[in-house]
Amino acid sequence: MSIIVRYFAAFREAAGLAEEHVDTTAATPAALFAECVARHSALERYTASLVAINDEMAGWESELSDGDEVLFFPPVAGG
Amino acid sequence: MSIIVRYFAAFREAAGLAEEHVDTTAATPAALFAECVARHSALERYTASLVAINDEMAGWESELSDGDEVLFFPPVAGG
Amino acid sequence: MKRFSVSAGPIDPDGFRRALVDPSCGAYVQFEGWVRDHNEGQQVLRLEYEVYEPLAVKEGLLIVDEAMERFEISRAAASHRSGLLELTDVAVVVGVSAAHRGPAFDACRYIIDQAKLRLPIWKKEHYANGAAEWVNCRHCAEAGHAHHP
Amino acid sequence: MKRFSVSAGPIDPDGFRRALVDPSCGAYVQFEGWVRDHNEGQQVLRLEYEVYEPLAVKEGLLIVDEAMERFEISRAAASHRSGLLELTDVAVVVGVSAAHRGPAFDACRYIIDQAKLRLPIWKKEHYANGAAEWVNCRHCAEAGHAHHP
Repeated sequence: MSIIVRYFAAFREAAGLAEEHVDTTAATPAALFAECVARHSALERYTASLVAINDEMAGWESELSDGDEVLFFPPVAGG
Repeated sequence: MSIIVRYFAAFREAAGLAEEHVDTTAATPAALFAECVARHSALERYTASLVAINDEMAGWESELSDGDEVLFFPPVAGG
Repeated sequence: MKRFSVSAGPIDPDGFRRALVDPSCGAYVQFEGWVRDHNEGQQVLRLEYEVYEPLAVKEGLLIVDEAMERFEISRAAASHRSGLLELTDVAVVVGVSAAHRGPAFDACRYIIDQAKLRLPIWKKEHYANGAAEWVNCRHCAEAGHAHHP
Repeated sequence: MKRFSVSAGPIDPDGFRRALVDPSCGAYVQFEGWVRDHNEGQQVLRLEYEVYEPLAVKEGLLIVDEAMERFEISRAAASHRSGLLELTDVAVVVGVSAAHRGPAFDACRYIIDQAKLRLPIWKKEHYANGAAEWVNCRHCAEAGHAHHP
């Protein structure tokens, strides 16, 4: 299926891009992120992060659907 | 011994005066206050209060000395 | 700025916070006590604070110093009104700046809690029905501290 | 006033508190996060906040609503900066007014704690030595929440 992946802040700088369109069989954000790390090894050093699907916060084991926009957030640091 | 007694806020209104000079054998603020209640019965209804001697917060069982100024504070309500 | 003061005129909460700005601090907590329009079912029109200033200032400074010792904070101050106050007027303000927010919250709360228990300040409420009453601090009475015998 | 907003320009903390004044409230607590001049031994010159606004606003509103439900408070709001900030600039402000001070303190702390954990906002520190780094929230990493596998 076709997924849009978006990277923010440190993830964007590590991946070297803000967004990519991928064809994947990954069923969950966790599996999808593992594929992203395989493509962009600099993503690997991050140990805690959040994921959103279509602008809703989501779990790493949520189910992905064709056309989803998946947002990978590095550890947040507001305030 | 000779003591100056000062009343504040509700105590002043209950006693009907702000200050009085008393001759007493009361050894402590607690004993002194009991004498004050005997003179000004409207003081009796107050169940919690603070005492200061010569502008220092003090305990109800502190020792009084001749010439002390004793301040009786009704329950405080700052803020 | 004085670490504790009694103010006969209006308190300026914004001027207060500006005086506590510190470039080494990442957190600032300010508490304000406002005159509210009701208490124990009565409609309040205005308040009057009586302050025994010599001891209020001494005890207020002591409370702020205790907070500086107990918590990892950089600056702290408090100010309390005396006299007649209208609805929404600021009756008391406490400000604390610190490197981190935990100690700033804890110290601010410590100062206002202690101030309410220990400062020789009394509040008279003026009600819509024309009556006026000195307000007992019920919590203090319940806590049973410093009861006279 | 919006209960949560992202602000591209300077935050006005005094205007913020004025919008939360309520005659039924006796207590007001305001938290401010300031840009401080050091972090982990490095001298900080300025900060940059990246905010993913669609989700930050949605999650920010949710956090304030949670606070309104959990605590006995009357009004609450928060605002977070985006973009470039200088030392002592206000990065975030949270204000809570309530009848009594306990819930005002608790709700204010709840909102800032949750905001730091949940809002998609990232901080880049610019140091005196010319370097710049995205700051990891060590506490979040330690708390182990929402780790990717």
